[in-house]
Amino acid sequence: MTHEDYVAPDGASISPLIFSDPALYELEKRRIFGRAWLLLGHLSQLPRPGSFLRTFMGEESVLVTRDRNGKIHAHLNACRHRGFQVCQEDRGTTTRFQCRYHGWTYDSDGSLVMVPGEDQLYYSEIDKCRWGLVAVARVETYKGLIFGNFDADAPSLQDFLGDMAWYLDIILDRREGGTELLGPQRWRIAANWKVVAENHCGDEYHIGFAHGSALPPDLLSSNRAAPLQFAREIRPGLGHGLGANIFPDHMSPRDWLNQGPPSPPCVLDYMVRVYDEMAERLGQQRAHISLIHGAVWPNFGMVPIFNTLRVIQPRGVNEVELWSYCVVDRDAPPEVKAWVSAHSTRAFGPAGSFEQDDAGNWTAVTRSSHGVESRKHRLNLQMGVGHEERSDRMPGEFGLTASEINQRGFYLRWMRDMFEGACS
Amino acid sequence: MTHEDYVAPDGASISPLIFSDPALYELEKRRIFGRAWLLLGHLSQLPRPGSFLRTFMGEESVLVTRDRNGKIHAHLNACRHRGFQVCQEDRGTTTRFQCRYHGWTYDSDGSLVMVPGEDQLYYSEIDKCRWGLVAVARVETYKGLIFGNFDADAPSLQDFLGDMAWYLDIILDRREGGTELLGPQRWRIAANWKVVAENHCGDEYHIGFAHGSALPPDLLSSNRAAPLQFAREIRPGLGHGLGANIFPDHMSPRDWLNQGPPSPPCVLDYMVRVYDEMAERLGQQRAHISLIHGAVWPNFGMVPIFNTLRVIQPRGVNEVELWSYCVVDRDAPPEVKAWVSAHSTRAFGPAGSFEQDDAGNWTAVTRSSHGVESRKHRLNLQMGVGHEERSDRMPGEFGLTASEINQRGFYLRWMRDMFEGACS
Amino acid sequence: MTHEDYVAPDGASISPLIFSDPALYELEKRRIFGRAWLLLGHLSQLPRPGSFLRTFMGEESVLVTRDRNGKIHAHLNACRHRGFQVCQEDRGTTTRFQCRYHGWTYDSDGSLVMVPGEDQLYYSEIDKCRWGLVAVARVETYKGLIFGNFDADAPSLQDFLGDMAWYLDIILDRREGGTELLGPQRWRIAANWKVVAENHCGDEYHIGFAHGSALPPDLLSSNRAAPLQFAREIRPGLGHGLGANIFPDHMSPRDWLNQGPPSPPCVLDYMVRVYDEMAERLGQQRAHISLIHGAVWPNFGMVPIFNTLRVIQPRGVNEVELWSYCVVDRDAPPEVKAWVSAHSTRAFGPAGSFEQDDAGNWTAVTRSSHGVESRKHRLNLQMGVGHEERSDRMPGEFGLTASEINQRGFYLRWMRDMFEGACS
Amino acid sequence: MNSEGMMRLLQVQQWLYREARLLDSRRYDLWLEMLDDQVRYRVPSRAYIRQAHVKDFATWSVERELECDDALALIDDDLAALQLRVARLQTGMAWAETPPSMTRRLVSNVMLLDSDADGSLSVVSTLFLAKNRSEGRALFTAERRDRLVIRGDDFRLRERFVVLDDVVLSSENLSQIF
Amino acid sequence: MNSEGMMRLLQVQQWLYREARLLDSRRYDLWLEMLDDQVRYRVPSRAYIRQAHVKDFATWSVERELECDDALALIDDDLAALQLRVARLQTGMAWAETPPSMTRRLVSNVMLLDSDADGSLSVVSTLFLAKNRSEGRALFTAERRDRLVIRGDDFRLRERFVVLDDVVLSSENLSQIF
Amino acid sequence: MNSEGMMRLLQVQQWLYREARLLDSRRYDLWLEMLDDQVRYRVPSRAYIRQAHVKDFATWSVERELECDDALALIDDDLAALQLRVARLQTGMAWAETPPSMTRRLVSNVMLLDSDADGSLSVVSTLFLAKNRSEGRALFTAERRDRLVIRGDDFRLRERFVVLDDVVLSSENLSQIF
Ligand code: FES
Ligand code: FES
Ligand code: FES
Ligand SMILES: [Fe+3]
Ligand SMILES: [Fe+3]
Ligand SMILES: [Fe+3]
Repeated sequence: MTHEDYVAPDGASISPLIFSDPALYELEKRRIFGRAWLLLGHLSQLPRPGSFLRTFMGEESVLVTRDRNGKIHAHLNACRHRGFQVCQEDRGTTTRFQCRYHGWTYDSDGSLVMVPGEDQLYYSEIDKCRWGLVAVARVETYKGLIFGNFDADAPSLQDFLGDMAWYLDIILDRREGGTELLGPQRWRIAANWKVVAENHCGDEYHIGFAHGSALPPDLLSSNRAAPLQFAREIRPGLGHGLGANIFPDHMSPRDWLNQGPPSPPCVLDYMVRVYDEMAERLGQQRAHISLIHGAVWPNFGMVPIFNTLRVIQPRGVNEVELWSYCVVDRDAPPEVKAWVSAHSTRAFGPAGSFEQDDAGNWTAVTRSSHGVESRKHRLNLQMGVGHEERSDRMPGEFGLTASEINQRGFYLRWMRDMFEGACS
Repeated sequence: MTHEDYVAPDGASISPLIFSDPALYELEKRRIFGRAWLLLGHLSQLPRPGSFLRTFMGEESVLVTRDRNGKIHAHLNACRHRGFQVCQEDRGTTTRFQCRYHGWTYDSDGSLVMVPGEDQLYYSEIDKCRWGLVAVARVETYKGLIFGNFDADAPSLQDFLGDMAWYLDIILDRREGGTELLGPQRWRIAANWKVVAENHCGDEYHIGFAHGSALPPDLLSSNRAAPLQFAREIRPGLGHGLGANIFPDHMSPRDWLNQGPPSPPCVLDYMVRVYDEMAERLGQQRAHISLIHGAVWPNFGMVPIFNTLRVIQPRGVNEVELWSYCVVDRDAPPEVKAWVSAHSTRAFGPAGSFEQDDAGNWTAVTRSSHGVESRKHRLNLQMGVGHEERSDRMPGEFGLTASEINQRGFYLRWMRDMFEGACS
Repeated sequence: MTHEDYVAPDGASISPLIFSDPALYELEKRRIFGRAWLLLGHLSQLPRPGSFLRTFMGEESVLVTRDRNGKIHAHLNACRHRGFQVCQEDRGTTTRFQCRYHGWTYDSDGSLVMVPGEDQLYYSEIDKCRWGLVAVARVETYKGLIFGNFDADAPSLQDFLGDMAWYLDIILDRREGGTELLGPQRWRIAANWKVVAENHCGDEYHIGFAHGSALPPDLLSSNRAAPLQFAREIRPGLGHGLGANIFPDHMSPRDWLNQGPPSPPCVLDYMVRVYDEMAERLGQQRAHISLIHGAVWPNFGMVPIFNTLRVIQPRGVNEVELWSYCVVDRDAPPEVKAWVSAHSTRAFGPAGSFEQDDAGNWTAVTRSSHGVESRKHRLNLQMGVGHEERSDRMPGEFGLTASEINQRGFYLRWMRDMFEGACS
Repeated sequence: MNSEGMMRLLQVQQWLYREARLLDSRRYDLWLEMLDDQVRYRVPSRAYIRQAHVKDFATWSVERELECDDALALIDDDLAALQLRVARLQTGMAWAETPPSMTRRLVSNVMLLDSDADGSLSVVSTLFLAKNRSEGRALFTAERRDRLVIRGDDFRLRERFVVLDDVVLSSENLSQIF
Repeated sequence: MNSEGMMRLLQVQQWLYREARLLDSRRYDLWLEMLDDQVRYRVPSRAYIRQAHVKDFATWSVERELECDDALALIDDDLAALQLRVARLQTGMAWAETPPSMTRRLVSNVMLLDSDADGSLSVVSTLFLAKNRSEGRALFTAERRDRLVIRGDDFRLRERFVVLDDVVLSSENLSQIF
Repeated sequence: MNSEGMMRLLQVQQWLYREARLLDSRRYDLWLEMLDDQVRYRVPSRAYIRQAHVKDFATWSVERELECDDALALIDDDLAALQLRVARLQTGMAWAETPPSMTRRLVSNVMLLDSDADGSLSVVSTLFLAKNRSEGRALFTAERRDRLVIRGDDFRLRERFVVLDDVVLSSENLSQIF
């Protein structure tokens, strides 16, 4: 099998090999995680000078800081002397990262500010300017979210997001005050990262079966293959994907809010108020869109219908660490925030009624992909192929309530990044 | 070292490398486990339409079913959509295997019978006939035992067994009603599969030492290198092997039964009765043969003297999962079955007085095979080389009570399958 | 990156890749551990004929014996029949190593003395002389320490030690009766062996920071980068390294003993008496030297200031097993031995106030070396480069109190052994 | 501890053992009956947060590592939520527990911290939970801080706060009750 | 539970602890003395069997996963068989225990289920057993269902049924007593 | 066992639980207060030593595998050494515990072996200790042999001897108290 066979030209079938080949994973580290914009966190997590958090880009430990002047930085969390991780905590406040091994000390802007014995032992011959922490080549933010990119020549974050930004605003920009993140919850799943990512990116199809235990019975009894009446799969391009309810113009927010699971009056009232603000900020069309699921290429997933954003951190070819956050409007009243986070964590996260069952799907698909016999057969991604549509009111291409339009987009982007004009 | 050096041309020495090289193991998956007839189970385990069991062929999860019409099938246990294992249990009864991820549903004959959203979401464009479960290319039975083979071009099961069948009948065909299987017991051992398989195939030599704690003291005091007076190693060819007591014509069953460990009268009486039936069915010669140990190439081991059959499931280059069954005559009285299974499990299986000590042998040999220094030296399989004999009453070649005739046959078959005219 | 870039020509920078590349580790097994003199133990551990101990050379299990005639042997701990480890204990007394699998039996000099069924089953065709245990090619001792070497063409142990011997004598030869070993303590650390070895070989720099919790506060308040006033790093060459206090001629032992942590009078008195004996045996200069740390290439580390010797047993590219011994003068009074071993184990060993913190350094450095981004940047070993000095009173080259002179020597030796004129 | 206190301690212990056995036997229906109407059941997330000074061991507390309330817990349930959790298992589509996990709970170190004026009991215990599935085994250790209310000869669980000892869970989900 | 019941419970607990300590100390000879002549000692295999309906938690029982009696158990011993098991260790050729494993048993969740008319006691307990050898560590969790007969101030084991929580044992053998 | 003995047993058990909780809560300062001035705290190394004959189970003893006293223990501390161990943690540079490990101790199988004439108590217990750090989890099992002296209603630890079940420790250090 040559690499051209990994993903069919139309994306409608793939080889299981891409979930299980360790050599491909090594290549992904460089060609995917070494080039894409990766989610690092949210400005609200770094409230003041000296705030820091530790996260990962691919498998690299990364230190994200707000320096004394309020500027955001991201650096490899590795001392330049021998590589010791200068930061050992998930978060906190400090402006001084002293390496524990020999005491080299870095400022929160990454510069090397102190080397023990610099004059005597190093004979004043060490050029401290050359030995600061290694900066992540690019750091940019989009409406509160902080992204990093190892590739100095990458397109801008805005260009990278493309039309996905138009949809992301529905979560991130619907209110003046923006959003904040709670969490993360973190757990390990023995699955290839792409299996998890494609699910977030485009899989509305699984909801009726995989999540049959969590859905209200009346939804189930109707049409289990496509339980969500107004839902569409939307492919904004560039490997991103999402699914959303697009409510008809004639509906008002109370109409659709009453169709979902019951919320307390304070939440309902809040949602209606948000609708008005959103309509003003983003226009009528976007105010009528409610995001269900989605993923920003390559590994930033989300289930906005339950207010969760997550990073699918790869941990080898067979494992991921899921970092799951709850996103809330910063200026929402406390009782709304409390309800939203409880509601979110009862559905998503490791103990959620939905997500409990997802892990088993992802590990099972990953396991199958290892069999030499199983690998001889291609997986089927043909749902809706050739039936993509466009709209003059919204960017991107559209599939039905359930469609594999987005998975195809995801794997075609993967092919492009992995094998087109690649030389690193 | 080239591959010609792995096994000496006469089989009398091998390189430890073949127990520890991961690349060889990858090749074995295709050239050994992708081509041989592998034991899947026994018809008695699938008593009625809808009965199913889950097992492995090499490392592939395989679903064995009896369909609505009573026909036996074996399929890869992997949904054609994304590969999810459609069966998650060891056994049971159903005619409907619904994938949990998105609900594709297969019949017990492997055909895809339901795809959610087939008309709407797939625009009726999915050809369900093309997307049934992947059938194991060949499934055949031999006197109750079910075998599968991934290779459509493999010889028939009968040809594959060759002269081994003549000896297998002594267990499988001695009574009209045939046999049934109890179990399996299952456990993991950190050993290369060939170390375990060669032991079953030909190792009578180890009994006196490795099993010194389990043998009756009088046996031990006589001749520990060859404690079994009437035993011979028998090589039926094609990589199969066995050891058996061949009792002289003048002996009667009570003569030899009284030499073994004491059994209760009901069992003794039963054995004598079986002797008569066996003599009638298989002839006098075979009625005088009692199988001690053996193995059908590549990984179906047995210790018939303690009524156990087992599959040595490979789990990577360094590990096996042993699936150990107890085989009993189907029409034996309940008290005989009860005694046989208790007797069997006290000797073999993870807590057996014999098998407790075997695991340590296999793991120790496997560990040694990893050392770069140890690997420079060849292992010795010379016992009885050049002294093989033939008989005009029984098929195959013969060694003494203990001999490495069968191990040599095993590794020569391995060489042939791995390196002769291979191209897959 | 070609292999020339692994270590800079002057040793002042290295690539983290050498800590994490599995292929390099495979090569190290042959080119480092297959050729160097490796510490096996101490004569005091084999007090009488039949005494044995089990240890490792690299990852090979090795059996060290004193035979019936008192001669020391080292053999691969692997039966020649199938490779079973003939010795399963850490130590004991026996002259008969009987393999448990089939009973082949070896004498404590390694010769095969008994093969069950030799005459009957093997037709007297087995040449027992050819099938003794595989001897470690070379075994030599240096002042009580036993070393082995797999390479028959290696230089003598004395040549291999070179000028390091002059310093080792300060521990091993200061008293007429020599030394003995207590222990080992054994534990696993997820670190590449070189990270651990370079630390022993040359890292005085880390003491003030990594061990800040274990140092007396007054030491800390002075100069944390170089807390030891009289210490020098010494590079005797050939990849060996050490650090030592070199006390000025005018000082007397009580002067420097009073500077260390307080010892009970019996120990202090003993040390002063040892000084006299040492001065007589080794001369005034060496009696004024007190070894702090050191390592004999490649993996025999020591912290003589706390009386510990250790072997850094590699266990794959990412792990070591540390075997840590306490070395004491054989003829020291019991109360001195008791104090020394308690004092030693409170500082070094897995629960020691110093060594508790070391493991984290080594695992952190090893982890960083796996990142594809981290690996793009070189580690800094420039401390004191170009400032090496010589002395006319002591062999080797000298650095300041802290210097990376020895780490550079260590990695340059590594380069030479790995890539110069190598062909095995 | 007087003999009355001893008796109470043993009763609580036996109650916790009974609870564990019901859960290991998958009798979630009977377990629900052990809960008080007002029950609150929480499992916080846990994180490593930079510590400023360390001299005083009182500042080394486990509490500062726990994320609950204003942060994002792993579980924060009331009775209705727990009932839903159990009802889910009965739908026949709760795949994470199909076939059901083989679990085993060791409850140890049971201590009665105090009794409130309202007669409720504050109990801490240590839990070791092994959860086996064909995919592998997950091991959990935790401290459980319970408040029990007395109902005649029996107790009801009013509050449970579970301090798991993991920052990143090594289990693919939390499909079981602690 | 009255104070007599409490005393009995503690006695049984101490008896189980003593047993565990004898086994961890490899005093198999003394352990044999704790057995009743009629002892039956069983460890069933365990399997995943397809469940038809799931609404009633009573059908989720562990029992349906256990393979014993008509199926193939892992251990099914009477006194003679247990004595042989111990005698084997004394032959000097019981390699699986040479050198002997380092084992540790935690016995927890001890409950007295009932006392029979004949005075025998039905006891359940939870076992956590760690078995260390140089090759690695095996961990077992299990419920043990025992029947003890009373002999004066002491007990004898009449019946033990061990529910291991493994389908595929991750241990290379079962060379120890549960 | 009479009811007095029972009470004593439960008191000792609660004392051990309290100790475990202090250690898991990192209150090393309060833990030091549980020690007697004369305390001796030892953790021997363990090794496989060839056994000559095996017929008598009394020769299978764990003792012969333990290396202490004349050999090299893992820990051999008196009060001053233990105080130093704790003081180290307060320096702000005890990196092995920065951030602090998440530990959990299960104390089980508590038995009173005897009371001495001087009123001190000989207690054995089984310890299961899980130590989690971001790098991974270390599990320890051990028997602890303690001697407690009675101080009014309370106890002080006079002697502890910890039999770890490892020959090669799988933990990168022993930064915690057993
Ligand atoms: S590794 Fe950071 S100072 Fe040495
Ligand atoms: S994986 Fe089976 S239906 Fe999707
Ligand atoms: S392996 Fe040693 S005698 Fe066979
Ligand atoms: Fe889902
Ligand atoms: Fe055997
Ligand atoms: Fe150090």
